[in-house]
Amino acid sequence: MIDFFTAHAPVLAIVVFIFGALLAPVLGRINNSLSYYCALITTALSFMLSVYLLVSVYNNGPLEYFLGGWKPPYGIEYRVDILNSFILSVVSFVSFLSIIYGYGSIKAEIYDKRRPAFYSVYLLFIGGMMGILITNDIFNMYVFLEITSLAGYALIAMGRTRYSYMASFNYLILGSIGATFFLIGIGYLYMQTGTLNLTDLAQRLQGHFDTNVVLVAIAFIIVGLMLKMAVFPLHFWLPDAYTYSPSVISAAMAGTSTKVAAYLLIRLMYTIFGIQADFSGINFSGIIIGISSITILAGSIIAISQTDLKRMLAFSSIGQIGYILIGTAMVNKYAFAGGLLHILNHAMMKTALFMVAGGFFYKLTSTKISDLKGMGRQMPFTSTMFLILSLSMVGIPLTVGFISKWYIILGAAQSGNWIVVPVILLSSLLTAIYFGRVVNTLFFKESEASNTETLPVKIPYSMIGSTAVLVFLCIFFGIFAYLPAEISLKAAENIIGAMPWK
Amino acid sequence: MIAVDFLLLLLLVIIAVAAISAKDILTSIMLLGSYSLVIAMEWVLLNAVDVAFTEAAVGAGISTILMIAVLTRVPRFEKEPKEQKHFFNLFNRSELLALATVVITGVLLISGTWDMPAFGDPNSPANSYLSPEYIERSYPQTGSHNIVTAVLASYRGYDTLGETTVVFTAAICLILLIRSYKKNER
Amino acid sequence: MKDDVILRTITKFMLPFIQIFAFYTLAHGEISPGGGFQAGVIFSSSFILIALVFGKNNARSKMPKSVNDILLSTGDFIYAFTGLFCIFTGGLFLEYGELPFHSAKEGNHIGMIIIELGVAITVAAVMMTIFFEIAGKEDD
Amino acid sequence: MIEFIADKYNFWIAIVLMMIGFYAIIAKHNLVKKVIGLNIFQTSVFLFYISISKINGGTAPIIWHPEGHAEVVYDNPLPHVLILTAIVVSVSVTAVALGIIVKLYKNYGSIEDDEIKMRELKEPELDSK
Repeated sequence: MIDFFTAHAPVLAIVVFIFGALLAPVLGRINNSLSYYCALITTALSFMLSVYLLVSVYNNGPLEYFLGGWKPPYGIEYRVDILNSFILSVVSFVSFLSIIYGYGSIKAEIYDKRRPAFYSVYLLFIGGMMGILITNDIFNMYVFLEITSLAGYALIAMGRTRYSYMASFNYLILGSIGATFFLIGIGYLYMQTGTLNLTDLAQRLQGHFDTNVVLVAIAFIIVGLMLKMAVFPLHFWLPDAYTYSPSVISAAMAGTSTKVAAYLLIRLMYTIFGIQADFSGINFSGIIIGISSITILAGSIIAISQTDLKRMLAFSSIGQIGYILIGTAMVNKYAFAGGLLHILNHAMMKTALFMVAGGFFYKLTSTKISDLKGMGRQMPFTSTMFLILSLSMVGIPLTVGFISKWYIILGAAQSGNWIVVPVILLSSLLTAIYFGRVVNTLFFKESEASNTETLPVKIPYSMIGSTAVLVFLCIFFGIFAYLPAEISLKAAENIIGAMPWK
Repeated sequence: MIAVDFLLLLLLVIIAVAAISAKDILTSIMLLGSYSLVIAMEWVLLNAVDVAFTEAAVGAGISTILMIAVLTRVPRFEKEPKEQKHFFNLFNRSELLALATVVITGVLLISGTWDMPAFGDPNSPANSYLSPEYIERSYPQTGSHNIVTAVLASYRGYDTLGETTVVFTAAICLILLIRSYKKNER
Repeated sequence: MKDDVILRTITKFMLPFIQIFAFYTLAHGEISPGGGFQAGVIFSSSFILIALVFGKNNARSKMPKSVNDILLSTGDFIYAFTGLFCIFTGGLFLEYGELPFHSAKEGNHIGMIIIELGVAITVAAVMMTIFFEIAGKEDD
Repeated sequence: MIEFIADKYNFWIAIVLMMIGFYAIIAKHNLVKKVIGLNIFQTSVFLFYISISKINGGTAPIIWHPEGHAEVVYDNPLPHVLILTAIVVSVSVTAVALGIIVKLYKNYGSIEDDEIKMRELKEPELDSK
């Protein structure tokens, strides 16, 4: 039985989600809570399989799995290396914790007859992302990208306000444009190479980098993915989507979806396009560093002026995606490891922050910053967690936020990208300003009489517990940083060492 | 052959322009249905019979019906935008923005076709790398006469599992979004 | 349109042909254009036609919500389970050649037919669900 | 020159069609119109893919006589497969978009995005579902 799981772990880690999503609505007909346990078991199983994959890949090198037994490039291939098994573990862990958190928050926010369908769509949302992460076939990526996007649209629309529908529709339009651009890019690449397998593409693209076809293909794929990632000039959909969706979805999305798009970009840049290749005088590395610097600063500056907590966190997320890109765009081992660590760290911090915001929403049915006055006294535990997370976001030593920034700055210094250092320092300062404002409201402002009447509700243990686990991990990995750092350094070595044009 | 091809493509451009400029959305939808049908004809001409069949059933059939079903619940006419028009009263601001985006994107895409292999070139990388292998192997390995079905269901069967999951996702999303359980729920 | 005699009569006459054509498309997917997806769409269109001509209530009584919802999952489940079954018989996921038949070729052939059936069931149920959910409440 | 145009015009017209659809997505305020534009956009991308697969003198990729099929030239089947999948994806996106439009109209009484935004600014409503 164990053999069965280990031999087929790559595909089982994805297919469990499909089975879970198919079973959840059927089980929901028998008993509503069965579908909840179905979602819980599915995400737990997938988390275990992902961790198994990570360990096995870390020790024994990359793993290949030929779906249908057809050898690539004829069939679809799954290829697991440290980079994607690391992100697989992060995504499945966040989704698992979110579903535990959802035990309390979904009950409050989603009408009970809708819950089986909700869990099913949630599983498809996560499963689609896992499918993108693990596959080595570019068209298969597109199919799974659409699964996760479609599920995402519906999940955002389930928020409490009627504007969630508009947020969801805007996301649908921009997301579909992004996906279609990606599809156009795949078409152009296919035209030039005749293959869809990434490894094969990388080989067959050698020597064609100066053709217009390939350049246009790369441009469209990058723009399409940046739309999905909400990089600065293309970020319109994200603030509304995060603000108006249910708490559990904001938490899960903040931890996963933009990171998966970032992974896609990293993977394509490094394994097939060649980020350093200086074709036709265009240096991709420089362009991406520039764009992400602007994104970091713009996201942080806009976040300062927000009046809604969830909206502020959403803009902060836009800025933080910039860190991941900037770290991975500098072709340097330490910077890459820093960017990769930031995927883990930001997933933990932002998910926890949105969980805390969901906790406030549970009690106040509002996330306006002005409504949070004096909550430090009424909800001391939640507010303290918020304080710790804010410190981590700013990058105080002994928290995870510090570790990833440290590695990125180290890498920037080593590779001579000095422009990155002031950007990161300035953005840390801005982060301190906007989180400081909220902390100030929480602890040092007297509450007004108007919002004390909604207070008898007690926040369920499932919500507090899952947030506390993340906060604990934020400190734990901040002190014992060598474990994730080791993994990401090895991933960085593998990826940078295997760049095709070297 | 080329003449028919060219005429169909010209017809497509006319239909597409008419579809997006009609003020009556029902007209637009019917034109979209005919767009799908004409494009299916074009695909038959290009020998993509399976795809043409699907497009005729889905694009011209199901999606048209779905859109008309929606139109029974929402207003039929598009509202005239109130924004001020520039350039001889032709475009308003959002249209100018759209025009600029579209022209840039289009020029970029067309510049990409410059050194593309010619249309119908049997030696282009796309047509000479994997496709002959699929054609040669599919019958002996799967026993299917239709190569498209063989590739769809067997060689790239996992994509098709994904595709089936996509339609399942769409249905379950709609159940989540629209199905009403409570009375007077909005 | 519920009172038009000509429409009603022609629809009744057409329905079996549409459904048989759907099965034909499914069965001949290996030899001619067509396959599970097209078959599913055509089959669902017969129910949509009933809804358009005889009213949504009538169509819903022929295809109740509960049956439809279960069919939604069933088709995709058949597909995914076939893939899993290939693992049990010693192959990789979706490796039909390992299904317990005489040869790999026969396994592939039959495997493809099974999954096409799964696709057809899911697609038919999905298209009906989408139409009924978008077109609104049953009684109008 | 003429040859160059004859070689490429299929791709160019596909791109022009894509851009017509793309224009409608950005410029139109009516949500159903946006979805129509999205459909035109995606379908035209499919036309581009199918144009890749055509081979001069080729025939549809269905083997009628397995014994002596070596002399026959078949069109490239792979883009057909990809587009079959993509068509399904496109109709799924359309269906979800239409579902959201129905809900928007129920909540706002309008399907013009500028009107909806205006109404939301005037009377922001929490907990209205």
